[in-house]
Amino acid sequence: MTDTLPSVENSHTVENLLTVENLVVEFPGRRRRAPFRALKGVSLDIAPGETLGLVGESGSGKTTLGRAILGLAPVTSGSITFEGRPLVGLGRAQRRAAGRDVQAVFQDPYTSLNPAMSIEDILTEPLTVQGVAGRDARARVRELLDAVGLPADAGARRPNEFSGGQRQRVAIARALALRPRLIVCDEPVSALDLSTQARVLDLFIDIQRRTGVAYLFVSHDLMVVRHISHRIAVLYRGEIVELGSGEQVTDAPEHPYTQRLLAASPVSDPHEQRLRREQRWAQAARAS
Amino acid sequence: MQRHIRGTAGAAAVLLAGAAALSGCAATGGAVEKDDWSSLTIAAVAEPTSFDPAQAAEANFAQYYQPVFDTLIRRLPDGELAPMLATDWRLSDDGLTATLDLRDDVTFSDGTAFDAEVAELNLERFRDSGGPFAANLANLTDVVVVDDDTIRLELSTPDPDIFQYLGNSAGYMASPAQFTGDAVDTQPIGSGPYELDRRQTVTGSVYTYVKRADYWDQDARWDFFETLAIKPMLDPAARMNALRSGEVDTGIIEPKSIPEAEAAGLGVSTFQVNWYGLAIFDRDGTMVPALADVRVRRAISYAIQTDAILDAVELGHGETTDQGFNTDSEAYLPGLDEAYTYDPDRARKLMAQAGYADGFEVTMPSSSNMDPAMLAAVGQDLAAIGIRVTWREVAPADFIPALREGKFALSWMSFAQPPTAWGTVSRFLLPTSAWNVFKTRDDRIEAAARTALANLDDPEVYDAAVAEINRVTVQDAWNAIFYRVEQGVVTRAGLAAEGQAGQAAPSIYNYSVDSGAPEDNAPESNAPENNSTDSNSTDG
Amino acid sequence: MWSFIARRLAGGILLLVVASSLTYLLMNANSGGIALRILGDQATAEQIAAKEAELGLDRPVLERFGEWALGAVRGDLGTSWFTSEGVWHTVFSRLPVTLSLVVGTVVVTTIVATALGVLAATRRGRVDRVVQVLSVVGAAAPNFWIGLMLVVGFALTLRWFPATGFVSPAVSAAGWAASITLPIVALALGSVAAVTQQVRSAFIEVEGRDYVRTLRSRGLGERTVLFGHVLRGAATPALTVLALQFVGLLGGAVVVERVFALPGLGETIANATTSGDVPLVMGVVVVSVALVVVVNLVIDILAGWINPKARVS
Amino acid sequence: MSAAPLTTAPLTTAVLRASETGADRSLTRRLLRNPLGLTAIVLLGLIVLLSVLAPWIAPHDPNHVDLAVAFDPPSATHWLGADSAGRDVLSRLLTGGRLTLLGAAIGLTVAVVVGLVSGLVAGYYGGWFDTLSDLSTSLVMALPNMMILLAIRVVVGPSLWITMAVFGLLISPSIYRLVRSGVRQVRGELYVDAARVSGLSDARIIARHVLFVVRAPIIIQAAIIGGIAIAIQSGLEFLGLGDQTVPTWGVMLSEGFGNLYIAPLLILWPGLAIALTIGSLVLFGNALRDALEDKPAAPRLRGGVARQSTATATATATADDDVALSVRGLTVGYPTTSDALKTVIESVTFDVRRGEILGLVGESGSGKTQTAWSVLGLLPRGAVVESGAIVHDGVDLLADAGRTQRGLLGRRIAYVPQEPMSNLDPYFTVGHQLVAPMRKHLGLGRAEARDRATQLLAHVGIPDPVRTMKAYPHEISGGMAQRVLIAGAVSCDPDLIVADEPTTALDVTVQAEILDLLRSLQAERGLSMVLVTHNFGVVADLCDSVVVLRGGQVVEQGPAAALLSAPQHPYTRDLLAATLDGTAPRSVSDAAYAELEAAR
Repeated sequence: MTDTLPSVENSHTVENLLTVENLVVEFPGRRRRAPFRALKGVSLDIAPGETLGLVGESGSGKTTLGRAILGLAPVTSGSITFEGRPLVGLGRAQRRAAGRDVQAVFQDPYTSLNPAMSIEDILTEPLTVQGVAGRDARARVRELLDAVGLPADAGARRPNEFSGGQRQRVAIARALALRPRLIVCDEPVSALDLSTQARVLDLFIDIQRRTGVAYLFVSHDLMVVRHISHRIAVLYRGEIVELGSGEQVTDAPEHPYTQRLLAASPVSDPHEQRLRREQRWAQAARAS
Repeated sequence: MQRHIRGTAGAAAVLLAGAAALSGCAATGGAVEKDDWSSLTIAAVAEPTSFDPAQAAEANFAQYYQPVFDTLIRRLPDGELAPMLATDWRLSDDGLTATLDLRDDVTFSDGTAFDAEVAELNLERFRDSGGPFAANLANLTDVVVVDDDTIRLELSTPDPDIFQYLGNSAGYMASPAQFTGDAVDTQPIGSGPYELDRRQTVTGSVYTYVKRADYWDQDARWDFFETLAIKPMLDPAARMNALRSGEVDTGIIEPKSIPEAEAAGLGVSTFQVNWYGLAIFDRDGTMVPALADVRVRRAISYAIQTDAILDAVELGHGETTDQGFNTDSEAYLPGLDEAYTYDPDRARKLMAQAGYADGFEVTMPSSSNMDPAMLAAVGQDLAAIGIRVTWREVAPADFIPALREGKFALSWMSFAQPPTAWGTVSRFLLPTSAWNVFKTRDDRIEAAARTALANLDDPEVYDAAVAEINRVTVQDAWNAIFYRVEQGVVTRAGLAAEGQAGQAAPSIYNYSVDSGAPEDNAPESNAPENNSTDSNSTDG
Repeated sequence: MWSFIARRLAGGILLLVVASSLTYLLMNANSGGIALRILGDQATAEQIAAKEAELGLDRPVLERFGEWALGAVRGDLGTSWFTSEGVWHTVFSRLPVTLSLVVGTVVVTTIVATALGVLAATRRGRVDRVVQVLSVVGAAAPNFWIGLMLVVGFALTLRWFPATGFVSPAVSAAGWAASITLPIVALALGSVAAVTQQVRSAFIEVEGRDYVRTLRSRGLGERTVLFGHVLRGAATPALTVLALQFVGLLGGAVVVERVFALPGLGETIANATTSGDVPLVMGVVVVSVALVVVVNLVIDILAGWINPKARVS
Repeated sequence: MSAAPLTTAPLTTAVLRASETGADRSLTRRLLRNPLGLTAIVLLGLIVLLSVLAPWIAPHDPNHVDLAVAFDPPSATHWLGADSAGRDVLSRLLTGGRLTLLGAAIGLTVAVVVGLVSGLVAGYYGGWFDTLSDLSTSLVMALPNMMILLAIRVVVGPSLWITMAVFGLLISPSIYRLVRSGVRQVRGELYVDAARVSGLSDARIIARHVLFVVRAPIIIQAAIIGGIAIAIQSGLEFLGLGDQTVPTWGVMLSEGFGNLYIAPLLILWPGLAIALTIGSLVLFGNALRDALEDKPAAPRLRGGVARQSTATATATATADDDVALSVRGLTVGYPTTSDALKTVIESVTFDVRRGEILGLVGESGSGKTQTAWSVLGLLPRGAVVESGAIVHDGVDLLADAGRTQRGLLGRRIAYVPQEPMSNLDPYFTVGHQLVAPMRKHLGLGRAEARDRATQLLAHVGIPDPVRTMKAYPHEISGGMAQRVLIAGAVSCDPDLIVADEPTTALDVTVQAEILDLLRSLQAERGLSMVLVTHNFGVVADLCDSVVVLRGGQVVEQGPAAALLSAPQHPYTRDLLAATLDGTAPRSVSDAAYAELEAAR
């Protein structure tokens, strides 16, 4: 089914950073029930410096895909290769080494930072793993804080002294600490207020421009994904139903599901929203 | 702050209120009057393991068997022997043949008649069943049925105490129907004044006996009760509480509870049963070489401040002594009560003479059924003459087995003083004695024992021989005996209980309902009687 | 549902097997001196040897355990070494005592702890502080100590209750109630302290849940909301604690049984273990574990009844 | 002693959850600020100190026997009197403390080490070890542990130390379960995922992240276990199963019992020592738990609608017939540790006309939900309406301490909550939750109410209403649950609905359907509605007028169309600008990328 997707061929012209092929993830069923198949053979790829948006509703498997790439979800079959090296089927320690160029920013800025640690500790943690310590580590922390627009004295404080947007900046800084090539962003702005969300998105874009890092940007919000992604994959019940450029997917979706998704996303202009609503009703009428 | 103060203050208040109630209670809450004496409830300190008479234990256990089983001979409270199922008995001059005339009008509660053949069956069964006291009839070679109401016991060796045995467990007569049934352990059938009512009996909680209307001895000189209930109450505090609240009518208590019982308006009578002291088992020095030296053993006797211990631990209820023979036995020598008085200097001198100026190490068992103050005092007194005690805690139930198995050279112990001299000799002093754990031999003792047995018909020679045994054991300090302790029997107003010589708990014949005030001085008399096992140490 | 019960029962049987084998091995690790203890201090060496042979102590432990287990499966738990009485008979004559105590304590605890816990959770303030103090006192005062104070105060001085002993309910219902009142009070103080805390915090937690606000928004009366809904939500954790209390009390009642001279299972097992009465110990363990299995099953079913999510189809 | 010596109440999940967020420094501070906690710590410290120093501060040799002074009452030489052997009670109490605490410490150490290690391994790795340890845990917990202690004692002898070690083993499941559930919870936390992604080894993650979370709960549990250990010790010693040669408090107590009527004070001292120690341990545990749950030390004010000033209310209450709801100068505050109230909404004023949908818009902390709850009278415990008025249909809802307000709830004023799944009582069927209010407010019979509820469910677009009536909340989807909640809200024909972010938790496609449903219900019933939302798209879709809140204050209000197209206040403008509507897709806006694409 990957072959039917229009953009796959294109991406082969550039050296891929990450390639996912026919990925299947199953979670064991409870009490002898059949296992739950969260991903049913997903293929995609990401080029260096590119943002691939992954959009879908709850239960579509979008978070699972991100976690599988990070090594946090079990892979049943299929392959994930990063810069040509496989990430699947490795031991714990090997996986850790292979995955250091893939980092993550998670959804909830309140739980993705250990409340007991100072910001500096949080940021040094990945560094010490790499053997960076002491003065070097502190310098790097200052650099990181600066990069995400936090004051230099933030290091001594704890997460609960920061707002949601600031915490997410810390999380981004942590992801950047190891100078990764790819960051998996799992709904990184959906818990944020509107104005904060916009600023954090701009930060993501800014960082990408400066460092050339690639993003796999997972979100349920088509508008957010459209704003940050070069290409967008639409995930529905564990399968990619549409994958194309941001423009194509959000302005002229081909798959009915994508169309439905687009029509359901409300816009803040009452007039335009009424049009969307009517369009949605028309779709629904056609469907039934 | 306020919140916390209330918290701790609350907790403290509860504690203090409890303590206040407690200190006040000794004075308040007198005993409850009882008008209806158709039933008697006894608190016991032991539980029977079997109702099979051949498996019967003695001392505290006797109360469970006596209601159901008559004995061939009855032991009166003062230790004298009286007729029961046997009307007359006599021993041949050589002490090898005992003849008993039996009653012919007795039936068991199942209707079976009692006769000489039944007696023979019971005696042989007792000898052969391996019960706790089977050894008492070990020398019984044959029981001859002379006629329907006469039997003759043939013995391999003379035994001065044979009639004592027949007044105790060996003399229990059970219906022969029992011996073939399978309820012999749980449903006793005898000729006694009561029957065990199994329906009202909960093992371990209450044993209920109901009066037999057709008991053969309607003229018996003791009081009958419609029902007799015996409740095993192993915890002394619970026993005391049950006595004070009137849930039981009588029971035995420790000497130190006597003031409390008296304050609560209960009648207390006392009599001497046990001696407390250090039993020196390893007199040959197998485990602790120093103990082989008589000077060391004497030093131990001098080292203990027995008077002070008697006062502190038993509140003075007892008499210091150094001999293990009952005051009423043939061997008793008043002078030996003061053979060793507390004299640590002399003790240390003796230790030095024996070459133990620097003392030695010994391991002794400690157990929760020892009074803690006793343990502490003994340890300190021994330490004062250089004997360093390492205490090893032993579970109460393991205490006696551990001693009998020879695991300790020396131990604090509480031993019953059998009413007859021979009881003490045969239990403790001969190489064959069960409690001569390390089988110590002494020619003087063995010779005197032979003399005694050869002169059963000559009291003068016999008494001198057993007295000699007493003198030798005290001189050689076989044990370091502290004192004879007084056993307290508590009764509610209206009830009197006579202590049974040499037996911790009164026999069931010894209770009488008294219309007047509770009796407050009971006999302390002891007479030649059967050997019995002490309550506190043996049965925990 | 049935398969759930069957599964739990199978688990219970496994538990019984493991518990009984462990206990048997443990009890037999130290079987010296038993014959002497049974026979008394006058016994001779030959008598002891004969007794040991009679008890089978001269044969391998596993062989004896196998024999015991075969008997147990057929429902024959043997005969006590020390009282010559059938183990079933002993256990069942003592079970009513302990069950009266334990069930009584659990019932009293449930009622009092629920009332106090709910009161503390809804009133807070002074009531809450009183409950806190009570929980500290209840936990801090040793229950034998409390028992003794109760005896002195209510049995010996006021004479409202008997100081010792157990009256079977078959003999006299009033006597039975009187005989277990003080022991239950002594036991319940600690249980109430523990469970009240649990009810209180569970109640507060549930009351803070979103659906309680929604229920209130529906205009349902405060009583319906608190007792119909919040309490039900708080019941599951409280049930778990109660089940634990039951198990603990089954053995823990021994101390109070001693104070009140109650012939219960606790006293039985305390005496049987110290004396080394293997058949009796095994009998008590088997019956206790079976009881625990049943109680846990009942608690699970109850929890399923309260909480549909925990229900198994 | 707890009645059931070997049981411990499981700690609430709240504690575990709380212990994650409690930073340790402030935790200690909170603990010390709590007078109960401080007292407990001081007492415990004192007890431990005295016990440790016993050999040096005891006035006499604790084992020196002086039978001459046996049972002596307190005197100048023996401050607390002498025991049955004339030993100094005070000295024995101090030495006894040393041994008692040492015994408890042994039990505690075994319990913590065994429980912690097995709990960490089982919780973090799961698998066969988890299954096995869970099995053995339930085995240990199902055994009457007192029996095991007795049996063990027979085998290994009456050593206090071994008994306590076995006790530790027997009680270790309580630590194990705590650690395991803590670890499982933490393992699912995003910061642990982040640490794993950062390349931290498991050992490091356990040490840095997991241990920290379970630390405080373990301390609480340890305090409880310490208390139980002491109680068990004294219980065994009371039964006569202790080690006479190790004079713990329990042995002293047991000796006191033996001489109860000669010297009652002998049971007082060790009893007091035991009670004080266990009591302080329990208090300490409670205080630590309170500190973790971060309960305000100050007594909570009984919350609700105790309006302090009604002056403004009557002055501005409008009698306009067309207005369904009028909020005037509403100010709400919460108590803080100091006596001052922290104001969360201030002088909020707006009107909802009949049949109008009013949007309350704002970011988190703007006070929009607090305003909604005020209208409903469902502010959390402690909240205080400082001033203002809420007038519904001409009636001042706050006039009689909220009684009127409560009377209207469900009948005239209804509520649609934010999170559908957590707003249905999981223990009751959907049907029950719909039927109960209808029977109460409309006086319907059971069957009648059921019929009506079933119809309602059909009406809100639930495909199989009969089956749904019998379903439990966990058996239906979030969208369905929200329909059920909406059905519940309109079930008693209210005229005002307060909907608090009714679609935020839903997927966009479901959100659109729910918005449709609200719209049609509003139209057909002429409902007035207060709709709390942060989403301008939702406002644009549904609302007639809008109130924009920031920091508890109204910044701007007006008709939706006007306000959205021409916001006046800079804050509103910023907010609207932050929506991504109408921005170019990145594939177009990113010039460099567009070139690259073009090159392909």
